[in-house]
Amino acid sequence: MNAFLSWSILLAPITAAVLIGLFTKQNSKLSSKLSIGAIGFSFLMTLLLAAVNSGTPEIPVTSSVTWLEVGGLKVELGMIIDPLSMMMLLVVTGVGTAIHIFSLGYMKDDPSLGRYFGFLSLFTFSMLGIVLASNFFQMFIFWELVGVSSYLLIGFWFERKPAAAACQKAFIVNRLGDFGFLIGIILIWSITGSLDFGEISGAFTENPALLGASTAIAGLLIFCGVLGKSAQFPLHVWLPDAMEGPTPVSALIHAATMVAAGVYLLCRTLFLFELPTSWPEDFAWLNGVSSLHIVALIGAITSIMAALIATRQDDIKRILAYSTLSQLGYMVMAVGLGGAAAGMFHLTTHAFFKALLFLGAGSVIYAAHHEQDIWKLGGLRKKMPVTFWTFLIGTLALCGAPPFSGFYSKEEVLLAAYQSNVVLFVLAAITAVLTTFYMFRLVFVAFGGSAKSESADHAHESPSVMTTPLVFLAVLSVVGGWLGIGGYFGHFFDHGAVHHGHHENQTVVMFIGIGAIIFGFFPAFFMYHGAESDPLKKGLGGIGEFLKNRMLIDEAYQWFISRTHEALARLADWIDRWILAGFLVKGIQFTGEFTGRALRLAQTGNTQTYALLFGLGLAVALFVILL
Amino acid sequence: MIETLFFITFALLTLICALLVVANPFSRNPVTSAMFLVLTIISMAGLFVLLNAFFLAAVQVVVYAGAVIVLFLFVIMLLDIEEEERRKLKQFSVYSGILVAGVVAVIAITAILSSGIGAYASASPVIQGNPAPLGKILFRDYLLPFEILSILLLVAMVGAILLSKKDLK
Amino acid sequence: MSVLTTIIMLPLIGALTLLFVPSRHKTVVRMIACSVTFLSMLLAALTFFEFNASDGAGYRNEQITPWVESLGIQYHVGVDGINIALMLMAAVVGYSATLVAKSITTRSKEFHVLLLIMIGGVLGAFASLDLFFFYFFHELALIPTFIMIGFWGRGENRNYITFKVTLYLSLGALIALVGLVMLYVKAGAGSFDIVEITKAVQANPISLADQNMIFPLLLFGFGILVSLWPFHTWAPMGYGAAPTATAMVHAGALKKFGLYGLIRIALPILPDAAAYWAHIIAWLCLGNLLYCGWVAMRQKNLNLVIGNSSVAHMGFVFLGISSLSLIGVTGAITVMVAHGFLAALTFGLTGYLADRGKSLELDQMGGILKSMPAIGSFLVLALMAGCGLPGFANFVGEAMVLFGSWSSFSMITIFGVWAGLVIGAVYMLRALRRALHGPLASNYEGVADASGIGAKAPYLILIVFLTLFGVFPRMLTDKISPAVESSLDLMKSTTSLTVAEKLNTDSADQTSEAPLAAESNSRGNLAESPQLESTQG
Amino acid sequence: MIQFEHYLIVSALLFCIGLLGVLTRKNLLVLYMSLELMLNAANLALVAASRFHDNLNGQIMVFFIITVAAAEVSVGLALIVALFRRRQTTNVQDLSELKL
Amino acid sequence: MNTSLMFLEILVALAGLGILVGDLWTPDKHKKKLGYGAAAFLGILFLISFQVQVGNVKYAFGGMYILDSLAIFFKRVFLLAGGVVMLMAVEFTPKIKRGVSEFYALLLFALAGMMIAASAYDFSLLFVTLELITITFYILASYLRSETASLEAGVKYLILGALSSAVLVFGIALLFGSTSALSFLEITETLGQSSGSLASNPLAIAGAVLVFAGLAFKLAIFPFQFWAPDVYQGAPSPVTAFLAVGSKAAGMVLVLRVLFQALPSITLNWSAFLATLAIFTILYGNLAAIPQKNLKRMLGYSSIAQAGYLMMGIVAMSSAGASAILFYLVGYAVTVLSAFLTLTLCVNAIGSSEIKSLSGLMDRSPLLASTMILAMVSLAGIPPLVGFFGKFMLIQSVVESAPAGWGCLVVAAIIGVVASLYYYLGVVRAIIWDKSPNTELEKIQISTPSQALLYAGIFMMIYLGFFQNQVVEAAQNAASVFNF
Repeated sequence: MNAFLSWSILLAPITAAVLIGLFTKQNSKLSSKLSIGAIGFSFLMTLLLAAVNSGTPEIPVTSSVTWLEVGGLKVELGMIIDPLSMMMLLVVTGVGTAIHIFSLGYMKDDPSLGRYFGFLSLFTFSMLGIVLASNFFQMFIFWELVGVSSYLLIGFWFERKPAAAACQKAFIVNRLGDFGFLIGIILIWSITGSLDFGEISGAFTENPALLGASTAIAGLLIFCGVLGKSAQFPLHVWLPDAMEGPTPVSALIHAATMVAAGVYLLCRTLFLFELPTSWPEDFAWLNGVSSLHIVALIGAITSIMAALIATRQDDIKRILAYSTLSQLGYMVMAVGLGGAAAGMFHLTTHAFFKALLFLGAGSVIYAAHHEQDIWKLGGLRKKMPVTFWTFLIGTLALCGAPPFSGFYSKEEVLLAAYQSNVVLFVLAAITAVLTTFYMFRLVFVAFGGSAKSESADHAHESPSVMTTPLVFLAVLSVVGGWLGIGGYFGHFFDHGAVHHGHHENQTVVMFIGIGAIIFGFFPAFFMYHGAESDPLKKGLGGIGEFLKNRMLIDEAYQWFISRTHEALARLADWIDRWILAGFLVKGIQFTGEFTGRALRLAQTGNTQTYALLFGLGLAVALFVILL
Repeated sequence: MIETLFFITFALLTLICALLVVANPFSRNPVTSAMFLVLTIISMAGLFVLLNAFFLAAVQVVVYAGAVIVLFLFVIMLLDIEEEERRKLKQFSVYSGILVAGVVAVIAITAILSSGIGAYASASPVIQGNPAPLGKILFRDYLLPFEILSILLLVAMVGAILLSKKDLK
Repeated sequence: MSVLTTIIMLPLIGALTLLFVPSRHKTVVRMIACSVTFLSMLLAALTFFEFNASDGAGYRNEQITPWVESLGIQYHVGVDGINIALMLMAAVVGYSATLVAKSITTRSKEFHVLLLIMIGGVLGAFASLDLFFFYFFHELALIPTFIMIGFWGRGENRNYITFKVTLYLSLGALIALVGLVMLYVKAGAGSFDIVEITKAVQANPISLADQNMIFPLLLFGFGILVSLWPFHTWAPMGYGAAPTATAMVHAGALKKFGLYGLIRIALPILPDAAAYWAHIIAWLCLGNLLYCGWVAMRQKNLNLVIGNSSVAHMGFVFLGISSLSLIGVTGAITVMVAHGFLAALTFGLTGYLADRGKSLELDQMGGILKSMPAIGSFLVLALMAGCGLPGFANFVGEAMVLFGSWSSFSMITIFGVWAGLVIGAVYMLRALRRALHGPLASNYEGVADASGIGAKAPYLILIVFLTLFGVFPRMLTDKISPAVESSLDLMKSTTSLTVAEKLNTDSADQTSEAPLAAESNSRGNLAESPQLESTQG
Repeated sequence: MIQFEHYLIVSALLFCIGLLGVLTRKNLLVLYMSLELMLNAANLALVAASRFHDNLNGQIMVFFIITVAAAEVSVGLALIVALFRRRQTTNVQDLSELKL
Repeated sequence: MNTSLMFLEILVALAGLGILVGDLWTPDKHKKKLGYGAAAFLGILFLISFQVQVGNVKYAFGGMYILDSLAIFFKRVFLLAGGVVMLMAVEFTPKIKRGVSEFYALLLFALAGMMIAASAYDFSLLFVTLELITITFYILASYLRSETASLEAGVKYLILGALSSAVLVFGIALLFGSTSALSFLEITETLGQSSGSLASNPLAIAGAVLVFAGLAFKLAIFPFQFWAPDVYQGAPSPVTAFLAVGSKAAGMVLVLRVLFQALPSITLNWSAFLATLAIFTILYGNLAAIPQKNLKRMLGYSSIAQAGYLMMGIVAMSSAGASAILFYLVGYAVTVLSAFLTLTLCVNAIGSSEIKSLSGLMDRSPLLASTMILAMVSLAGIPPLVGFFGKFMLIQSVVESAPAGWGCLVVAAIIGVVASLYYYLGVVRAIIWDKSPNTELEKIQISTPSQALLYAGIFMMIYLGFFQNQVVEAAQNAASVFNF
């Protein structure tokens, strides 16, 4: 039963994708029905699966097929159904369904709607594959597939140059992360001889020193994959650009699901990070630092950096994108600090409210005829009430205002930080302040005040096919947090990495959290309520520009790449052109021809020269043979 | 002793005349070369006689001096060739020619001297190169080459006629 | 008569038949050509799917016909796991190339004759178990290649390119020929039959000195044919200039000949030299993987990007071979098969564009995906497969190669991963973006897409096989790995112990321990962990 | 006492003199005469060998050589005549149209 | 006296005489038919030659004439070449103003000479037949005496040929001087006796070198090859073809007999020397051919290169090497004859033997074009054509017997083949894809016999490329006369 359900969850979307790709691409109605039907089916099956298994808290691998077996390399396609994956399944299919439906309205004028839904189904399939994966190899396969479907969706409007550039960037940056991921997989396989999560963690339980000196290295290599997919510093650069894709895609992939895959992977492979850390000799100076420390640090850096940048963005989607980055940093930090449950909790609630925010933004953009600059919007509160109220709910949830879902999960994260590392906690708190600030800046500028452009002036509420998902997600954003009360997420991790129950700590953290909201809200209110232009523009000066230009990290990449790979490529090309193809090949050719021309000079046409050479040859032959 | 004297005389005559055929410091006229060739042939016939090849000595004089050289002279006259043009001799070709010929000579003489071939030779000859024994061998053992030579001569005849005939325009 | 002979002879007989068809009957020519290659493909597919690896090692569908007995030459064909997939691949590529050849208008009969000869030659080379015929069939396929590039080729420079390709490949083939002849002589079997030679070598291994003389000849001879770095410069140019169908068959199928030769001949028969030279192959393959990847990054012509990437992919095969491990070599063969389909697909598609759009300069391209959705999406699929995306057979092969080569050459494997995942993605996506994305280029205005199943068929067939083996890799690997295993076993059994010991001491300072022991990845030795830092060589 | 070697030396010298002529003289006719000298050197060696080995076969060979030489001369001279008619020259250096 | 052994030669010579006589009664316009007749006659003789069964070695004229499998093998090659050349000559007759029948007759006499040379087992017979061949070729090469090129070729061949004859004769004299014998049988015996002291006698060795040089001249082996390009270019095409095939094969059979049957005890030590010559010959011929623009001249250089490859079989000094040579010669004969037949027909139609002038041939006559292409590819030694298998056998024989310096030899062979592709493909390029400068492209008319011959040539090049067995066995059978 479990096997059937899990397989049908996985295969429904790919069936839809294949059908659309092969047959119904031209027919957008049928395609969209197929795609929505498939994810809806998956959602229902997931619910069914959850219902079937509600009694049993712990269901491991349900089914597996040997996909590849050569010598010591055995790859199975398996299905892990445990609370962790169950939760992810629900998020992916649930939020996914909402977004699929929303797309129907948002994309209805697009001529390539069939293609769009095909890609969407492909993405759903890949994402479900990641969630269900029972081993590293399978995880990597779907990891890559997620990457490519993200590529296809970002580049959906490929005839626009920025979209074409953005999808390429997303893919390549993801590949950088996968580079480490794959090496990590190979390393772990070569030592343990297995790829299966269960077997490997079993082996580690038996012998925690199995990885020897490379424990930390192995963990960090796996973490590389997380860096790419969850857009952690320094591989975060692709995510803001990815907003070139259609807004529902941003909601689904770049807010709710795909970027969360990294956090999911971290949780899935947590056993690897919890091994006693040891470094190879060359890295001995790192002794004492565990790989989890590095994970947490990266998460914290990402969250504060993204929050800072978000304050200076004007594009509604970009603000949300940096906000996503920042929240992902939270999650990773939480996992790194031992709060895997908190991370997962935040992941779930974030999926709800961030999807909601993005869809809200989509609704705005749709209404404002693809105007995305917040300074050209304004006054939408009256014109689009449903969108406004749902958006506000999302904002509050994101800021962590009680009793919205974000409050609970954020509090967990902050608590985890507070308990283990004060520095990181302070960073997280500042991030929370900034979060409130930039979110309300967005709300005040885009929805408040008066319309600042014609397109905003003519905006009116979106059709119900779009608002229904908004409402649905808004409800989830409100109630989603109650899931976590009572430490539901703690059950995911059998070894109980979360230390619950320090009530004093909890209270302190709660107050700090709420304080952060207040500290964030009022500056935003004073600065942006009814503002026509950004007062911070001049106020911050150079730092503002620095933030606006995304801390020049893209430029740094540009510089670095042109100094390394482009230079190497130029060198290789030069060698190829001039040394190998030119000097050597042409040189040999020239030598041949030259020798030919030189040799035939002996052919003077003069008989006596020939006779002379004949005689000379004879003399030499006689000399050689006789003496 | 007498034989030695004759040998030296004829050998020297042969070589000097041959040299004069090839490189006559006084004349570059082909006729002079032809005349010295006759002398070379005749002194060689002398050597043949010393070697008991009486018939061949006669053939040598008759065929070479009497026919071949005459043919040469005939052609020279026919073509009315004056002295070899006094073109600037290419020094290089002359020196290299001398060098090559010299080297071959040195190698050949070294080979001959170091071969000790005299040890294999019989000092007192029994057979003499008279027509009778020669004819017997020629028409018994060497009939096939002889017949082929007849074809060769036919070919030469046909060829000479074809080549030297005037074009009929 | 073996079914293999039928598969080989069908195209050749087709070529012969075409000679007697008047050239004005173009449809008849097309019909004959397509039907013989189709039949050939059908038979190859049947043989492939009938092939059951569990029947044990050894050759199936064998046929031995004496040829020049006094020289030990016989016509001997047969398949095992190693070449059955290659046969299928070659037949499929051949059929698809024949379909593509429809676009040839001038002297189309002659083109088809040459194409069929080429296809027959490729099939024969893969099926032959006799060194002479193995070589003979390969050369049979090469000559048409040259003429086709010269006469039907593209570009101003094709004259020079034809000569370059010809001389390069002939040089490689001749070097390999000398190696094969030496192998014949030194094996002392008095026969060119691979089976016989193998038996003879098993009983009486070739001396190390001789092995070390023959192996480099084979390696570099075959290496030139496969565009092993630094002998690769003919390939991108050649494929750029070749007519579409020719490039498909050559890049797809014919080029695998050299690799097949290394795996079939050099490894099992010359085990000691193989172990010794594996290090050199491993380092050279970096030239393919990294260097050619970089070169591809700089190219401004789509065909040159693809050509260089095709060269770069060969690096994976060499890496797999050099690992001398079951996983690595199986992976190498899988890559060969997958790359066969892939190369044919990409060159088929670029050929389509070049024939109609006139320019493959990336500056003058753009927006093709919008105006030509079918061709555009095929090309996207091809490029994606080219950067090693799961779902396509390439991924399986490359992954296996990387897994297999880790324990022998971990540093090189890291570079391989970098090249495959990052550099590959960079140049492929750049090309994709410039050619397919963005606004439509003026060159391509009004260029028709492939419409109808007929026009799409050649590409669809290739994509189907590419994904079929990508999604169900065991269809390939279950056939390949037993054959590779027995071949590697043979290799181990023919290595004299003293030699192995000598190699061990020799290569102690090299990148790894004895590569012969490379296959130590079984689950049994969990405790034996290669140290990461010790691999820095 | 005159030995076989002495005759051979004379013959070798004669051969080299002929070779010298072939290599240096420009007039085709003289050049041809030099070739005759080379053939005669062989004749001398053969006759001497015949004498010292007591074997008439060498003399037969000489007989053949003389005949062949005659045939060669007749063809050669005819050719030279034809050439002279065509080109008005007997200088070997003028024959260098076919080259390189 | 067993004259019946040599009935083939006698018939050929008689045919020559018959043509000379028949010419008297044949009106000018029918003289062409004499050539057809002669060609048909040679064809019949070729077929008859397969009826000659060679069981044991047979001698005639006191051991001077030998009939063994080697001899009959070469006779067949000569007859085949003679027949084809005769047809070529018929095609060529429009260019010959006078003496058409004499031309045929001379070809037949030369052919008879070659056939006897294949059986020569005595230095006197060797010399005489060789002179018959050579002197006939002097005349044939200068046959177009209205063309200075032809005359020049004739004179050059005359002078250098006479020089080589003189060297050969002096060599024979030295050998006779040291061994006191002219017959191969006796010489082998004498040299083999006395525990080889004679075999190491400088006089005998010098004689062997001189004899080898004289024969190498015919084969066009470096450094005795300089005549070849000039003469090939200047001589009439059929004569060039006959030089390339007949004269070379005759030289080869004599070299084989002299080196391995008459003087084995001397020449078996020569492998390094011969290998050096082979290397230089291959490299010289192939490299110098690269810049050539005239097809005939290029084929001249190519024939030098082919001689170099043939030398590889000699260097191997094994029966495998000898049989490789024989197979190679057959393939070479088929290929070169096809090439020259095409060339003759092209020159007749186009009026030039420049490679450039072949452009557009594909349109003007696909048959000629494809024959020429196949011939070039076969000469280059690429499967599936016959040229490949010959090279394959040669390389195999060298690798197998591994004489001194064989590595360099093989390397040189590879370089040679690759370089040769460069110029052979140049011809192919000119034919197939170079644009013809003059646009008028009338079809070239080819007479029926020539057409048949061209088809036969194509067929043989391909057939022998695939089905080598019969010829290989014949070659091995023929090579079995050598005791290595």
